[in-house]
Amino acid sequence: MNKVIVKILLMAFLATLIGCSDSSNKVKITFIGPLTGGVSAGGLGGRNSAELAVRLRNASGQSKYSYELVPLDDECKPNIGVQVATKASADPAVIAGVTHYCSAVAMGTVDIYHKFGLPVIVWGAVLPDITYANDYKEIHRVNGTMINQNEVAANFMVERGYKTWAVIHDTTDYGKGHNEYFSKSLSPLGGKILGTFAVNAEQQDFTAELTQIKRLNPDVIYFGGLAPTGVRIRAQMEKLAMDQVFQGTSGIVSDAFIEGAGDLAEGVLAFREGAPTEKLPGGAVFIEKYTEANFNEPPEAYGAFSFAAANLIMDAIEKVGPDRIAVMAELNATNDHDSIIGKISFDDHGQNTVAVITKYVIQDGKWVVWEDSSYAAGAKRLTR
Amino acid sequence: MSLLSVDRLTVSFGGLRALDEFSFSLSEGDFVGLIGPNGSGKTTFFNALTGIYKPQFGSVSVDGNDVTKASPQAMYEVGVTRTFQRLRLVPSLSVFDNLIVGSQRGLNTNLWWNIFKRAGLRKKVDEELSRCSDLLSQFNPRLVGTLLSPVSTLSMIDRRRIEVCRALISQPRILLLDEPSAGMTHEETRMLMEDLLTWKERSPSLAIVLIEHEMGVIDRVTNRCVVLNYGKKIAEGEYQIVSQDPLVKTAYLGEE
Amino acid sequence: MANFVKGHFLITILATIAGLFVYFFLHLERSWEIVLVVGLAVLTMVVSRRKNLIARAQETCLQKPKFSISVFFVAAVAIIFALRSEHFALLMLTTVLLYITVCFGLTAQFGFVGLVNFAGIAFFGIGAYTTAVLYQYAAIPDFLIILASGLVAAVIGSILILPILRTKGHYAALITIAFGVLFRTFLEVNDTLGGPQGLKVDGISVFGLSFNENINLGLLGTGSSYVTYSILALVLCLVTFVFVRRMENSWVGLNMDMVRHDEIAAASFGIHPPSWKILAFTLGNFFAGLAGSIYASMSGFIAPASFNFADSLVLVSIVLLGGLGNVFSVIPAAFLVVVLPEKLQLIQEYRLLIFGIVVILILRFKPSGIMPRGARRYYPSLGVKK
Amino acid sequence: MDLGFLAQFFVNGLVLGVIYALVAVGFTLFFGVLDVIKFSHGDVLMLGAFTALATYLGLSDIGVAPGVALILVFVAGIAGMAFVGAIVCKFLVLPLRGAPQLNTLLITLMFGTVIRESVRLFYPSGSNPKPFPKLLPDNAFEFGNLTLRLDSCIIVLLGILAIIFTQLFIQKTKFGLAIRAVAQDEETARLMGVNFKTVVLLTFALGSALAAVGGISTGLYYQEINFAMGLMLGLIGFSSAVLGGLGSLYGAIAGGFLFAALQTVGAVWFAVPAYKDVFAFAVVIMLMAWRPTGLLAERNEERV
Repeated sequence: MNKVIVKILLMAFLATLIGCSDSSNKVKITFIGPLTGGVSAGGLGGRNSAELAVRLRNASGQSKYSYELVPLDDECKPNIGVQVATKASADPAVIAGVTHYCSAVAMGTVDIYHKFGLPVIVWGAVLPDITYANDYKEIHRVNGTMINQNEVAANFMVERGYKTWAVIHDTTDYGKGHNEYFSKSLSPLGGKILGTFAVNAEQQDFTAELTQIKRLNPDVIYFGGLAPTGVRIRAQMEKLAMDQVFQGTSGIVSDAFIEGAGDLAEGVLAFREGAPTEKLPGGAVFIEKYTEANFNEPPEAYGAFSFAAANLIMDAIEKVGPDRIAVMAELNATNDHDSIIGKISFDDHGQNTVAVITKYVIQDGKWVVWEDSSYAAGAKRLTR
Repeated sequence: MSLLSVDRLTVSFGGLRALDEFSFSLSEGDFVGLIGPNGSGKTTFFNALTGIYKPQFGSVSVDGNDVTKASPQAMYEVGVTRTFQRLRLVPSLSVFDNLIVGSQRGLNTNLWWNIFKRAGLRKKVDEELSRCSDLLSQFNPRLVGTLLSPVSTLSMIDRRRIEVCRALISQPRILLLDEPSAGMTHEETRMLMEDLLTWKERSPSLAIVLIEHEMGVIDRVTNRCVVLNYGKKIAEGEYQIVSQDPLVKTAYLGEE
Repeated sequence: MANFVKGHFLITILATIAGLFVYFFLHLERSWEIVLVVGLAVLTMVVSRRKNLIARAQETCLQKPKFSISVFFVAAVAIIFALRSEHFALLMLTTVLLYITVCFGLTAQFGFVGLVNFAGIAFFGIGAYTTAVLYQYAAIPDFLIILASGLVAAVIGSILILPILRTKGHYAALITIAFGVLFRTFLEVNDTLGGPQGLKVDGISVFGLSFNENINLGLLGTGSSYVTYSILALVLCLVTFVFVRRMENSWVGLNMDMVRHDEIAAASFGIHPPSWKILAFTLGNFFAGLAGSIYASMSGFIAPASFNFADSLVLVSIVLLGGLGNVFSVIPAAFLVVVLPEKLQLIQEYRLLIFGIVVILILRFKPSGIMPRGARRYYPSLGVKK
Repeated sequence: MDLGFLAQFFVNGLVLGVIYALVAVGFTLFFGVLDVIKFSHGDVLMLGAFTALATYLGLSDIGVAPGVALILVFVAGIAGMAFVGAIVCKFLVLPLRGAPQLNTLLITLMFGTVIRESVRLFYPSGSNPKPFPKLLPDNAFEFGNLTLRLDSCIIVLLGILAIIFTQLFIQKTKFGLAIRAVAQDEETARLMGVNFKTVVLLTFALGSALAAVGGISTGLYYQEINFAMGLMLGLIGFSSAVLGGLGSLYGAIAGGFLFAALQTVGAVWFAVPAYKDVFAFAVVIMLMAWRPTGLLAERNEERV
């Protein structure tokens, strides 16, 4: 019987211990993106940028609150994304979130944010449905959607005289979305899609698909998917001596693609909404601060958006206080808000309008804006 | 009509005839010894009889009903049970669990009944418990106390006893004992045979076939014996007579 | 009489202690607190093992199964209410309860009849996908959807029965491994089932009670929507527990054990091994399907990536870590394997690594698991000296 | 479909088949001597590829010529994995003899997880796919619609050579004889003076070295490796070995090529080539129902 009493005393001790847990006065903001896995480069760049925004804000000495960034890893997998989104949303200390690089993940999590009433700003995912499929007031987005991206892409490619395409997409909502919007933009311009191939992002061997594409002999291979899959497809095209132009989407605009594909990356095209970071209104300052902060990873293509989203949230909290509902209302009312990516205005679906689409080509191991490249100047030629 | 009759039973593995046109018959109350050198087909015969091996040729009948191609389960149903040369008890299960498996025919294994009729199950378990302890106490009263302990805690001879009891509890008509003395001392073998003879006295209609290497045992307990060599029957009769058979001597006893 | 009271008292105390541990384990957030709770739990285990308290406690509970089960059930409900506003803790609790349910089924397959199923998560997934599809296309009561999900898992599992019965050992292991991979690949390439993107699933509502809304708990205020799910999972878990335990402690369990240990001896005593294998396999998959169904509507979203081969491994490891065949042991093992890595942010990134190392160590040095299986007890007082 | 494309599919399948066969031979060797499945095999393959990559990066830093680097890369991968294989055998597989077979399967599965996670966590940004250096000449020959690349041919040749070497080693050397003796009957082999433990360790080293060859070949072929590549290759290698019949060397080779053939047929047959794995694994299950102990293995009756 004694032992039982000892145990009860122990439990009571533990209970008191827990009663004394301190409560911090920090305002928590979550960051969700892929921190591990094939597309982690983009996610880490985004996290660093959001972290930078929080650090600068805390160091400025002018903010009412002290902020803390809670970074969570969605691994670019919808199911993991739903888990961490639930975790973040379920924590009452988290006021808002800078969330998602992968469209596939964002499509899964928007319901969670809506259910728990957590206002979030998407910083990288480009599928239109994320903001437009539902009328969720919690969801906002600072970057543009893939619609404009594909319009520009289709126009540009047709202008350059390409006539036939084969489409490979990774079957996620992201890949399917690109497939849909690109075909839509292409058909009025007279371009023809000879074949569409759904692949699995984790697939290793693409020779079967590529052999079939080789038979169709299109001018261009359009790839709707992310960098790791893109690298494999580009490398295996070489196995089959295919000289098609490789046209990617915003999902491959990442240093990881160049690192993975090596020499084969030369001449790969891709399109992305928003100006290149260094050409953004606040781009120079951002790059300077980012370099000063000495992060291990580069900001990558969407770092500036993540930075802007974090700042937008902190501005709202400064104004209305750390309360989810108030912050959500404040974010919805965003109009002509100054940021490093230019003026941010949300439409009634929380979507920022981003007019500029940038065309990229890989030249000498770098993503170069088309207009500045030797290809545009005629010094270099694409494979077809 | 004989209880069991086996006619020209043949079992072969690839080209090897492990059992070659073996004929044999058994009446109620018989106690037959099955002897022969290693690999002469004794265990193969048991396996063929209990449906584990399917014979290529020949026939087996029990009470005149053909059971040549019957499954092990069907052979159990007609009352043929056996022990194994290498013990086939489950060491981690209790003595009771091991024994009661022999009683399979009398157990209700319907899932619904087992899950929802717990009172009925409990009554049945108690019945079977007392049946098992009765059986054990006939064999060796000391064993009754071990009824709920795992078999792994028992000595070799006790495990042999349990295996024989498992066969007996099914109330067989034909009992096949595959070298029960393997791994035991002379004294232990003697004790086990005593137990067996005591049991046999009480149920005189039980027919037993015993595979055994110790000729003393065969001599003492059986009333007939069959000698196998290379899968063929080379002699049959009382041990004293058979053991003088020159064929048997050369093949088995190694004498000139 | 005194003994009787003492027994009940002891069980209540046990349930309270276990309940408090689970509550704090789920409630606390900081790593050092979690480490403290787990350390304390391990300490309690070690001390009580030295004094042979665990065996005595288990014995006491086994003798009064109905009372123990109701007390532990009440303790579990108390935990759920204590956590009523903590969404994430409840989500984890529900997940653990569902995993435990699947592992009960796996115990019947692996622990009783000896069929190792490396596709456990696939059957869980079949249940989840059935639920998702039925919600979308069929207008049948939600309660029936759960049941149907279990049935579909069992029916699809029956495709594997023929190959599994014909093969043994590693060859049989290959069948389930191949099926697990096949299932996941199929989901990924199959567009109508959402492909790698996955499917959204509506929440359950039974008799007008929507499981996805926060619920009013009267005096206790508003509870998280997960309260209802965790209670549903708890009930499912309890029912399967009682079912599997009763099955173990009956002629069915006996025959299954015989089939696992020695098919030839079993057959020689009239047992038909294939029937028992089919029964255990189908039943286990049915349980997995039921659990998968609730999981799908609780998480609101399912994707092929949730049903990886690695997840099947986690399930098999839970069964082995606890102690193969011991139905109770699944419970602590599942808590450790599922919740601990979630809780320890420190080790989160290293969780699979640490998990792998722990399983290796246990298999190497304590192959019978943390709570080895005890003897069969056909009824509570069997073998108790009167 | 014209002949050139069919030939192209055939060539693609051939390369896959060689890699699968290399993995499957390992499985069958381990099973032959110890009746165990070492499921960390696929991850050992991945580790072999990473070891090779790290070696290459180290070598190129100090400016070693690519030709020399190629040889050293193979040496490092093979030696490293042979060592890992022996270690796994000594500390995880041999001590578990006597325990249920599935425990060995699980412990090695878990060890595979440990290797995989370690590479992910401790190799510099190990969760990202890594470009593998192009060390083989990549001249391409065009025959109509068939493109034959020299590096693919070299990889096929190399794999076949490795398998032939293994076969000769087992058939012609004293050690091979010892391996066969142990595989036949452990007790007798011991009695005849075979050092059982050494033979088993050597067999595991040999099998794992083959996995390293497989891993490096995969890297050279796809020019990309990642920490998770071993999981699927291990599963496929295991399936191939079982399909052929565990313990049979020819069975493993046949199984490897059969699996690659199934995938290729699946890819040509279905409108969505991604169904090829579903198809291949479904056929594996069906074949197992038809031949429960594999296509080439003897049926052994259980002793009663």
